[in-house]
Amino acid sequence: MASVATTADHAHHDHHENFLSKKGLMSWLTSVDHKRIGLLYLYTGLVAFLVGGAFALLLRTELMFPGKTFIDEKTYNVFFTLHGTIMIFVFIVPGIVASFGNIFMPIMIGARDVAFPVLNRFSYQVYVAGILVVLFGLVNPLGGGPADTGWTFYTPYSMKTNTSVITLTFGAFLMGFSSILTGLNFVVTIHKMRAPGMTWTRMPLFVWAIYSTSLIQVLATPVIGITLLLLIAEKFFGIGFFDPALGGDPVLFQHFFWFYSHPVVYIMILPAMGVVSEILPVFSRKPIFGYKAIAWSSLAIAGVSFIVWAHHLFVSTLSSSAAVLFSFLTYLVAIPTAIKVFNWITTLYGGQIDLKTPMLYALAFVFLFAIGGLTGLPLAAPAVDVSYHDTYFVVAHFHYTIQGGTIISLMAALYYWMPKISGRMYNERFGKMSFWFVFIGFNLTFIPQFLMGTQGMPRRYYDYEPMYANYHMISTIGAYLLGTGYFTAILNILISSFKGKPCGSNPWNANTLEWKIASPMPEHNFHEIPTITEWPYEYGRDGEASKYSATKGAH
Amino acid sequence: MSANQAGYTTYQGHTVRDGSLWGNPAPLVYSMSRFGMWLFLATEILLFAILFTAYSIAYYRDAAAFHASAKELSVAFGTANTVILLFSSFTVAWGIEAVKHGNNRLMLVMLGITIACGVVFLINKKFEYGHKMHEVELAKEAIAPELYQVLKAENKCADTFDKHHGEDIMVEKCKVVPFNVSNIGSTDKSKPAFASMFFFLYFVMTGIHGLHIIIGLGLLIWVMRKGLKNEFHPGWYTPVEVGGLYWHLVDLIWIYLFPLLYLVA
Amino acid sequence: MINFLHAALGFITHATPASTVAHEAKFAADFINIISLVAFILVEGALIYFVIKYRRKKGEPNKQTLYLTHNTKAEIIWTVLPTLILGVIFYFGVASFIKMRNMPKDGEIIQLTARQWLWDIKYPYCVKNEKTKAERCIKLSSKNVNPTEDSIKAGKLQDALQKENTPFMIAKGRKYVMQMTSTDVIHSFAIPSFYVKQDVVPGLTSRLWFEPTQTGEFTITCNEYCGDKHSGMLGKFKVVEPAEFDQWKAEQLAALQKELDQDAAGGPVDESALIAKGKELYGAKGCLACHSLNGSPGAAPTFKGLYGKEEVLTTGKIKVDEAYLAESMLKPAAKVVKGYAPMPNMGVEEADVKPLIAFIKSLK
Amino acid sequence: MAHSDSSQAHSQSHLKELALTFAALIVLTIVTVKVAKLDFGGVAINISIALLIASIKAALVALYFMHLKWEEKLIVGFAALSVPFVILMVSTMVWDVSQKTAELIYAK
Repeated sequence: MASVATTADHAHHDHHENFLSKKGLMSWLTSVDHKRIGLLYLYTGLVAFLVGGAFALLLRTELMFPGKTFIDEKTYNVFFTLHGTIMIFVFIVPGIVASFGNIFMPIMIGARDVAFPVLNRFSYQVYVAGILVVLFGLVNPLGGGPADTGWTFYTPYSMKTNTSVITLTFGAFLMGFSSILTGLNFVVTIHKMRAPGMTWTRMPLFVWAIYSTSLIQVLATPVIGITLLLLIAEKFFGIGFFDPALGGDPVLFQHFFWFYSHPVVYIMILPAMGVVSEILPVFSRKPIFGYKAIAWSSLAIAGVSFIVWAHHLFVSTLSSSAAVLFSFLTYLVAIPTAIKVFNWITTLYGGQIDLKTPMLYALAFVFLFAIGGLTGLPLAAPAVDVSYHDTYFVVAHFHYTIQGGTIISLMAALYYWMPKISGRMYNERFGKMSFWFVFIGFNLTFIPQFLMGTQGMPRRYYDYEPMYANYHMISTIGAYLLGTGYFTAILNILISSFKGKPCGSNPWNANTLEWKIASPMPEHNFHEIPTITEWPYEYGRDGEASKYSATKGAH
Repeated sequence: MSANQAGYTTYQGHTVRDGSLWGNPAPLVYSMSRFGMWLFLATEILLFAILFTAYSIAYYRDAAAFHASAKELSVAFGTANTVILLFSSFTVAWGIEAVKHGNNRLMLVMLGITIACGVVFLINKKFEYGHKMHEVELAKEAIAPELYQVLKAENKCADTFDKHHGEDIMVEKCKVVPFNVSNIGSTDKSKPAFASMFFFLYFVMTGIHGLHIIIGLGLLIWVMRKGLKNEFHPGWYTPVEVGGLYWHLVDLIWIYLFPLLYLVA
Repeated sequence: MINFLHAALGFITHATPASTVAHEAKFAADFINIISLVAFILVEGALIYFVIKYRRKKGEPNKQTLYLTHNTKAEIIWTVLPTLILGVIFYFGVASFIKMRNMPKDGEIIQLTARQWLWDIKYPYCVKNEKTKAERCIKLSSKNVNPTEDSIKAGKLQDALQKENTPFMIAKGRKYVMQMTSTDVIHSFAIPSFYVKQDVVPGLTSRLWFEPTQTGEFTITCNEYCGDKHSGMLGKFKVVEPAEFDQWKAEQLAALQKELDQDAAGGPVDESALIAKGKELYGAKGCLACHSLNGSPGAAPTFKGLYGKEEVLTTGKIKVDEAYLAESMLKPAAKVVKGYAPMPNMGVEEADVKPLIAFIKSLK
Repeated sequence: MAHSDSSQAHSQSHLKELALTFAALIVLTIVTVKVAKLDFGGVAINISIALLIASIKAALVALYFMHLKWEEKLIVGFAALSVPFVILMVSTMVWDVSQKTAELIYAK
């Protein structure tokens, strides 16, 4: 048990200053406290999520009926580009890493702050600069309107349109730069600033996940930086690398783009896996099953994620021998993912599962992510990918992995850690209700898309043949359910973090370091750095049922 | 204790940093700074790696054009620049050795030489770029097809004799401007900004490398200013080390750029 | 609603396979989907069963839970087993893919040119006129089926326009190799029922082959995003019995031969036939997408009263005459009117220029 | 915390090694320029020789000038980590382009 001396003088320091006490916008923007920067990332991300979600609802409303419902082709193309760009670059890439990673990773390893606090603040400022550039691209007073090329900016279409492709790509470049700096900061922190006694096998699995995500962030993101610069150079200098008229090959842009964009998919999912590996043991009052296997598969996924990118190019004139190689490598990455899912499910075996909202979202993560993973199998086979590529099957697959994975896990993290950050409990019944809205809405939106995809309904289509009309109708109804679910879930958390009932420092009776200090957390986390003596998942040890088991029905 | 909770001590009468920061002890901060810098260098290496991939793919697709265009670059300039950068790398390493043993003045001299070499390198580059912006003789393969038709129409091309491994062979050469600033942003294929793919890659790679040289010089000037205020002592010289590491990386990348761009002919 | 229920029960509905390679691809797809379905049931079943069995009943006091941290034997099994299954899936996924990518030597080569928002195909069957040595092959172009303002007024949505789309005739049982290139951006030529798809990339020629085994009409879709009317870039293959196809081919060749001979004899004399041909080309070549006929502004200057007008170019003023119109049709990037984006290459050929100019001149 | 501890002030001076490395680098540069003029039968061999010499020079700069030789193992590990990525990126993409050119008919 970490010998932390806070409990002794807890009563004396009740009114003690915590990291939220200093008020004033400037105190937030100039603060170098990792907890404040993490919260800033969280709130910016959630706003971006609602904006991106709004675009998604507009898309789905347009697709409700065949033919023009209320917007024309060009606006529809702009909407799906902005939905993609805002969701991926602004919200999900920094989603869990920069928000909860920033807040809790230093505390979980027993440090007072990250290795380079000023660099941490600078990376948030670069992130906000990136958002401003994207917003400028959104309005685009220079003429041509916002970009309509899809979030992948494939050349030569992104060359030909005079829309604001350059501003959007430069915004994405800035946000990529900010994610490099965050990744670099976290790798150094985890290596160098662990508390005495915190060996690698005593680190919580969330920290393992953040570590492997930061590795990918540091090593993959420079590639998109240069690719976007080559794209901008290509647009200005008019001759060059992706230009087919001069022997250049536009498919090379896809190679360079996906060399970053597939590892970024693992940047999104690994922290989500980390959060779930934290929540499942706490609520089933049982140690995580196969700690070493989950830790090692996080690293394995980080490693393998770099060699599978060309499965996005099976159908775009990739040579058939390359397709065979990359199909084999893609199946390699499925193995560590499967191991994780099996370990999570075995963690539930023999536990006493508390179906609180964070646990519901964590279980929904395992359920939906398993579907996402399994529908990846046909896509990785070249023969089947030939008919499934760029259809709604792919849209449904990546929504199951990104949304069913990262966003559901972010909701789980919100409900699990917000009581720690604000010291106030959320409304349980309201939380469960919005969960069911999200879960049912999600499946209702994307199961019909699987069925459309297998019949060949292409992706990014503004208008479609009437045989798909029913699927689109059901999918739109599901999308509205999903929208209300997310909105109410976030509302519940925001209101309760100001008005909820105070819930003390460890409402879930969890065993990782952040639950050992007061909530909201004091300015410098620990009065003095604790020495760690044991594994953080010691729930339900023999004969000590009450010691670690939750207090009766942990309220 | 200032905002970043840096620790101070005295050395030869000056109050200097003792290396501790944010409550972390000096050796930990020192090793974290080096580790952080090396990770950043890893991202820079990967950044240039994609440019090398772009170069090697374009080279694979059309080796003849690359051979013909590379003849245009003067190997003398390239070798001179390489020697300058290697020398500047040596002097910056010597400067770090000096500051480790407390010889602040020698460190300042060495950094001065390094910055001078960097500036000379940039001046050389400016001449090379300037040379490319005027009309030059280029072999037919070294020119983009549409541009070649336009040049042929304006009969700027003529058959001349050319030395190729000793014996004379007939080569058609045209007068063309490799980097035509006026055509920047043109969508018309017959009026491109660069004469061919090789020049596009040459300018993009050496341009980004030049940008990194400027950032490196900025870093070294910042270190010189602190050095002049005698802030460094054997107990704390991290900025010098970090500035030096960045400069070595910039030299490292030039070591690869030189053979690929200049010696391909 | 019926086809949705059918789909839900049939779990994974695929387009009906209508080519030789389609049957293998559908088998591979079904095989992998069945395996993932079985895995889905096992994994999610275990998850739901554990949640129901081990959940904390209402107000139940703390129980001693199972202190189980790892079990190497189980972990080895569930690492090796998925690896084997994935190996089998990998084999099936790749085997039929190789077959898809080996182009048959005896296939008939159809040239396909994709351009912004429609497909042009050129059959290998051509006719020559001995005297003028001119040659002409059977060419077809699909129409963009996104409903425009006037088609909505006429109450025609995408499915009605798709019915009127020009069918690409092919014969059952014959191998066809599509040699595809694009003139502007990347498109992707996909025929869901033949289970084939290949990107059409400007600057290089990509290939795709199929051998239809069923008669009927099969939709062609563009699967790579290519701009505003990407969703309307549909076409359709009409697979007919070989005999019927040969008969259609003969008719087409005869018509072309008559045209060739007519051209050899100095071309159609009467102006109205020329203007009619021009009007038909105005639709087929896709000019209608940007150039309007009634003077209303669009993505490009209107054709009404264009001939003889003084046009302001990015490089100065010019009087619109036959030479300017011909050059702008064949080399669009040469002269660009101020305030408009340069026109993409519309695939206009020498033979089409005369009728188009006559048609434009007729629009006072 | 006042005085600096030993890890920062290296006792012996590495100046001699630095001078030697610099000399070696100059020699290698001259060798590269001379070698580039000769033809070793085939473009691939020429290029790989040039890259080999460049890699030796790069290794010298990294080991001696950048102190990787006396650096802690963790930093050496991460410094070496980026090399396989570079090789992976360049080789896979060039390999695919080489395979692809055989199948597709390039317009140029």
